[in-house]
Amino acid sequence: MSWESWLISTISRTLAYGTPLLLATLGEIYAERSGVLNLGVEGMMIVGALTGFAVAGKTGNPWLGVLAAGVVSGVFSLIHAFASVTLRANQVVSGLALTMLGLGLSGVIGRAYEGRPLMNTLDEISIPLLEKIPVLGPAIFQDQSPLVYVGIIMAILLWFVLFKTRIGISIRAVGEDPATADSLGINVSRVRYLCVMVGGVLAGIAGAYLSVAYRPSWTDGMTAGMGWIVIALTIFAFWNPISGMFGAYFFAALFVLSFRLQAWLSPELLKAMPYLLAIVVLIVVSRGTLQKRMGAPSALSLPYTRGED
Amino acid sequence: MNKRFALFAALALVFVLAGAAFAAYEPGTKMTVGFVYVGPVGDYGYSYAHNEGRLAVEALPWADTVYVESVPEGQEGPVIDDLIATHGCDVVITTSFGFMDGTLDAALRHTDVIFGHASGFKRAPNMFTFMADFYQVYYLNGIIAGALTKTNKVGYVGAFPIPEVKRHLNAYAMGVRAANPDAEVLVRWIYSWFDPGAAAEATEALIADGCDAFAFTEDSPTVVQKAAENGMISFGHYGSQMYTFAPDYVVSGQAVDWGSILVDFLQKVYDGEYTAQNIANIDYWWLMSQGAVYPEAAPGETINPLYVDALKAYMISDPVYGEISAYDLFNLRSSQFSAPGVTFDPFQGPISDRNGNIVVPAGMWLSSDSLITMEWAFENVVGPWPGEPE
Amino acid sequence: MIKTPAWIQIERRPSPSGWTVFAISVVAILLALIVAGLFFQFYGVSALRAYGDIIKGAFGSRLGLTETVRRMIPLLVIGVGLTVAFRALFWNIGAEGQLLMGAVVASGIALFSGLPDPLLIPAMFLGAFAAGALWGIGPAILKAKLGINDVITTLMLNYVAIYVVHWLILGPWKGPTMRGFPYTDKFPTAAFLPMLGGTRIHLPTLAIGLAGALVLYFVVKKTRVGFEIRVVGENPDAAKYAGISQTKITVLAMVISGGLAGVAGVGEVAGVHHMLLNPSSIALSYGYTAIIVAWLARRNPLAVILTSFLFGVIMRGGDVIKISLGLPFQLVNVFNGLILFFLIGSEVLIRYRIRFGTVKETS
Amino acid sequence: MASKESVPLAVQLSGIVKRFPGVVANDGVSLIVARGEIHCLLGENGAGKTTLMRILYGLYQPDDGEIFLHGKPIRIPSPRAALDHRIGMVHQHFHLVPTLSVEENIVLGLSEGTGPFLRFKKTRQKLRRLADEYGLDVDPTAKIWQLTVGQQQRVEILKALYRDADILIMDEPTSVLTPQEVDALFGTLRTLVEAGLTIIFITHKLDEVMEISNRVTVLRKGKAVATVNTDESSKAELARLMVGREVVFRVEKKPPQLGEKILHVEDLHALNDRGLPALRGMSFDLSGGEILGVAGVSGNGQHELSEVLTGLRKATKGKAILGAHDLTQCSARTIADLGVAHVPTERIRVGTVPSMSVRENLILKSYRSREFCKWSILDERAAHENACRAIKEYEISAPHDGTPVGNLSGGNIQRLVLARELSGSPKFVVAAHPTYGLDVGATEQVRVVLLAQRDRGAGILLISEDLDEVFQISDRVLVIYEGQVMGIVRAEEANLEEIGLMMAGSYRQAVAE
Repeated sequence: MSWESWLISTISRTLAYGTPLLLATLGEIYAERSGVLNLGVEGMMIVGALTGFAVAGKTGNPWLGVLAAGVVSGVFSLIHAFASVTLRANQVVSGLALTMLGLGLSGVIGRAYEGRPLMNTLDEISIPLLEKIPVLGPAIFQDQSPLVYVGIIMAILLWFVLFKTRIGISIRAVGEDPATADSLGINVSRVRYLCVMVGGVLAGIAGAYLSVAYRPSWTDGMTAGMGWIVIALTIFAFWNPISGMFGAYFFAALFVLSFRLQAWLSPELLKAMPYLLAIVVLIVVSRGTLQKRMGAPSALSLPYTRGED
Repeated sequence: MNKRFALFAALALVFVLAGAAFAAYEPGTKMTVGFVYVGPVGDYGYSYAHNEGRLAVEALPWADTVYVESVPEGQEGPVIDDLIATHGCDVVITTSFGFMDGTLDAALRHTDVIFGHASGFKRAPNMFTFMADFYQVYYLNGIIAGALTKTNKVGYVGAFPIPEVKRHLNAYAMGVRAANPDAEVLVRWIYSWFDPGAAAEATEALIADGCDAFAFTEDSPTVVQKAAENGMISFGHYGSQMYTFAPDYVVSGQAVDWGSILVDFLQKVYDGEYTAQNIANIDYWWLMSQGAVYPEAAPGETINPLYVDALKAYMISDPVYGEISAYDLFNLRSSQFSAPGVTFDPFQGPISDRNGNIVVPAGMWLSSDSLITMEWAFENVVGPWPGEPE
Repeated sequence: MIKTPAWIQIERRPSPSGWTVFAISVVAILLALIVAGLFFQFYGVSALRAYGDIIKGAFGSRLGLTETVRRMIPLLVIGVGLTVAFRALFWNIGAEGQLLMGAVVASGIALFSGLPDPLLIPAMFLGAFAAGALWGIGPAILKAKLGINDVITTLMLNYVAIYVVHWLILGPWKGPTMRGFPYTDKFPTAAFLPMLGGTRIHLPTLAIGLAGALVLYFVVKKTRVGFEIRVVGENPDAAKYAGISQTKITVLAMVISGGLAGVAGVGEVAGVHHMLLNPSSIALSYGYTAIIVAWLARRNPLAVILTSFLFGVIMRGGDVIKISLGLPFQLVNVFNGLILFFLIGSEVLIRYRIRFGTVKETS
Repeated sequence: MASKESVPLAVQLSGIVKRFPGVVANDGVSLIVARGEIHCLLGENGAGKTTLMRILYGLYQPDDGEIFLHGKPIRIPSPRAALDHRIGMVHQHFHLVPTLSVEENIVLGLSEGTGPFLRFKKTRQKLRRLADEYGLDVDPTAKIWQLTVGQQQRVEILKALYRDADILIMDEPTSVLTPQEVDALFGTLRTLVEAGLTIIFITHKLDEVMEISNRVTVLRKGKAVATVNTDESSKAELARLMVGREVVFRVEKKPPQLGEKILHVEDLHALNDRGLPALRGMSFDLSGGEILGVAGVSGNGQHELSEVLTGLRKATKGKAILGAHDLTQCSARTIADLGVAHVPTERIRVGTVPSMSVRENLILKSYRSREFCKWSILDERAAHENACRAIKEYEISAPHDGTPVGNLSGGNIQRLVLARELSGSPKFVVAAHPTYGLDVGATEQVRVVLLAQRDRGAGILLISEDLDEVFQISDRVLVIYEGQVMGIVRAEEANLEEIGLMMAGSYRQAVAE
């Protein structure tokens, strides 16, 4: 097989594997931009994966499965929103609890779905005309899950919303300086609830992508730690949806290449890379103007109470 | 506080006494068999297949079974103790290599209970070992893969680069060579027994390298699904479960009947032939001739009918049998493996590894010891091979 | 002034008494158990039967009791250390990785050091303590010097540790006697931890855990360093005012916390497995569960003895109902998640009084 | 201008009362602001200026009193409502999100009826118009953190103007500005007034009042003392009104027994938290047995001075010699060990650990001493005895010595801090606002205690914004303004008006021979 088709396949697979990372990362970016750290991504994803599989199987319509996954994970994420926004609880503990609960519930309830094939999977599509472009066409526009494009569109859309709309400014203001936002009449709690839910919905869709499109089946623990890579990715992307897209594809490329370059590179090193890179990024942006330009939202993981300090 | 402690003490005493009063199995009586699995029985692979074996035992009129799934390695000791204490198991079967030492310890502790351990090599007077090995089946799969590949590249997604998987891979590669001397076997490792994402991308990496037929060792139907998505054939691991995920593309596969070994062994226990004192040398190493393993695409179907014509049309020039169709060679080898006196083995000398070392001299077969410690790679294997001898 | 939505009204509770905290925590756990019980019922199993089996399985026999204690050991050792980190306002989510690094160094010493037998086990404990501490100091320094989020760095290092173990057992440390399987060789028997008379309770680790709880309780309550840790944790500004170095205290707290997590790693490899193997078989989420343990103990090292025992019971209970009722093992996760959420809720009750009903502005 | 008939009223506050725990911040304040004027609110720190304006801006709700806007009674439940009434406020600490751009900050929280999408084009047009009209030039795409403080303030003004404010409250707007920026600001304010806006200007600087305002209302201790037309008044009169002359407390004070010189401060420089110069070459001496009062309007470097002398802040230049040591080179711990006591400004947030017990808080500084710590182990009995002694001696009202400090009243917490800080017979005491927020009895007790320390021979640096206090118990008074020593006078010889003018930065003591 030619070098060119190897490249095409590598890009194509990077998009396929990067999509769930991307979707969930976009959601986590929104949650964190509003000041809520949600370590429950893994739990929300797996709940979405099970819901997507179950509903797609039951209704025969994979899109309904994806939709239901978004709704159910969105509702599931409200537990974290309630704990961290309304109860002002510790967000780390609450997020861990959400992950444990999600893994546990999906494992128990999902037993009925183990080992069943999914008859109506989310089929791959090709985009007419665009797929004819040399190299890029087959790499990007041929035989991809429609959710791959949903992911790309979402990245652009969510970037636009975050940086070019009123809602986005409110979200960023709430995550940076909730007191100021509050004083200008922005409902801090509502914004945070909304963003945590966006995180839940997108994590749910990411999970459903795995169970109805990427590898149509349900297996306990099938998210296999992707939720934690998403936490790293959110940092790696400097909380920016567009960077999140490139970051997700970069991490996906590392993963995909770990099988393609297996004879030359240590797979352990490649797999540990996302986590090491996240720490490096944190160190780099910890100082000076970079911190302001690209650092974490100032109010990240801090509960907001009006009138305190 | 004192009262409560007294209650604990009393309860503890009752259980200790109950344990002490536990008697050895009386041949001819009802028997309880406990199973300890490393994975969930609902998965598609290893523990699922073992659970099928348990169901065969359950079907015996004089045997009851209980099982515990998803037991992490290292935790088997207390689980075995619990099984014996709670259910009074007369026989305990553990199925993961990692359970070996824990099972041996348990056997030394519970001298009245009979233990069986799959895939290991340590035994005791009350502990036997058993294994149903796939290497002959992989060889047969390899014949099909070699015949059906258009690109002369067939893929293998391996779990870990360990002797068991290397043995299967080499057998597969030899089957491929027998049918198609020009074909290569490309290998990728995923370093996990279960990792669907890794299996998917390893498959895709092999596809990118030009492979169009796939065998694998991983406990999910991912490779089957990925191959089918690309219109390529594959061989189901642990048989018919995988078939349902791509009925048009699974050509054959490796099926195991752990039940055949277990029923044989337990019958002898029931008859009083095997006891908790005399099984230190019992090692079931069952292959096709004992019916423990066999090629299978779907239940009752050795080869997917969709591919039979193509296999009949593919002609091989065999050094012994001359011009012979792949279909006929498959059946011939299959019957040789299955016959009581096996007349052919894949690892039949002369064999050289891919570095040119002679690993099996002419006129020799590999002993089972050499089989279970195999590290070398066969000539037509391409790809990373950790632990390869120089 | 605090203003919240109309239906819920929250005001700060100045300083809750120990009994209030205890009572609220117990109620939270009971509520979690009731909700989990509903889940049992939903799953078609009598909650009473399930809890009966758990209690019987955890206390009703010598095996049960010793298993409960064995399960409790890593939680105790890690949890005790975590209380100190949490007291110093350091969110150590990385005990899982620190445990693994402890396991790695202990395995290295056991297999390759060539030390005389009597020195082996002490050296393993010391080495593992140092390894866990080193794995924990990095994030402590990054936080103290650069203000980098401790949650993220410790979490990320867990995964790095996992791949370190993978690399070792698949590569340089793969045991020649393991027939190619990804394990190291078995440790020499001199490196096996002694067990409590015929049980699986690896004594030195348990002893370190219990002694650690006592010593750290004493240290935190009665000593100069403990005083400094408490001041830093309760009011960093006052610590600065009193001339206490926050960097020093954070690093010290992480040496203790990471070090003890490393010691827990010795318990697992030298007390349970007697080899280094797949990280998911070594750690079993002890590092994460211990967070709940320390959280529930309200950062009191002595109380960790109680809470780690409770979670020993839950883990043991998970094993038991898996065997007796054939229930899925994931139930343990459901349990833990529920208990955590109810504890979070109770935390709010401890910090604030909550009133339902009218909006009233308090000032 | 001043005649009420000819000029319509913009804002009228009548009988505003606002209580905070332990303090009456506004005690029946009435204020009339005419449309189109610049009205100064003048007063010392804690006089109630900011509280009053926060009520007008809807951040606080008054406990009593009424607000009239353009003659009509209104209620202002939130800042949002204030903006709806076209009242804008520029806070001392800006309400800007640093990582957002100028235009984003300006439209933050607005709903201009154009759906969720932003029309930055429109925003920019309007901004350009405002900028041209009032001379407020800022790059709309710049991020707030990239701007100077003066530019940030411009954004705050633009934010209010963008929301069509016609009444603009400025809270101490010059405190963060350079002189050049102040000039520009004043230019802007004049333009705004010409365009018909009304400006309420909170300040404590007499020069500014004289320069910018039409009328001025003086607040003192929560009450409006007087409203005068600026051009009919003088700095001297305003200073007198602001500072007041009543002496509330009488404390027995012996003549000082001056010991030897214990502290020599020379050319001390330091930065504030924002990285701007806060101390700019301070020099003074302090003797044993003497109280040196530091008089000044808050924010003129007092806080930084206390921190530099106690090792909590780095000096950028200069020295502070105590015995054989230069305090600027010592850590907080070393300085404490040298016998320097520090009663901090924020006694609860900084000076105590509220969740820890009275007993433990009493040894917060001395826990390492041999008295309380043997072989690294704390001596509980000694701590308990120490606590009992302190509780008795300083009349700390606590149920027992294990009570968390957070449960005590403000006065008791201050007594506790004093008990701790003065326990080791310190050589040098830095007492910052030691009576702030205390009731009469507690205040008096604190002063008695400080005088007792003086008589024992300690040198005391007393920082306070309560001039009465400074003059009552100090032996000498140092006037600080913008981090500089404006003069040091003997307390009994001081002229309050003169001091007020020095505090306002108008005069500077002639250098004595």
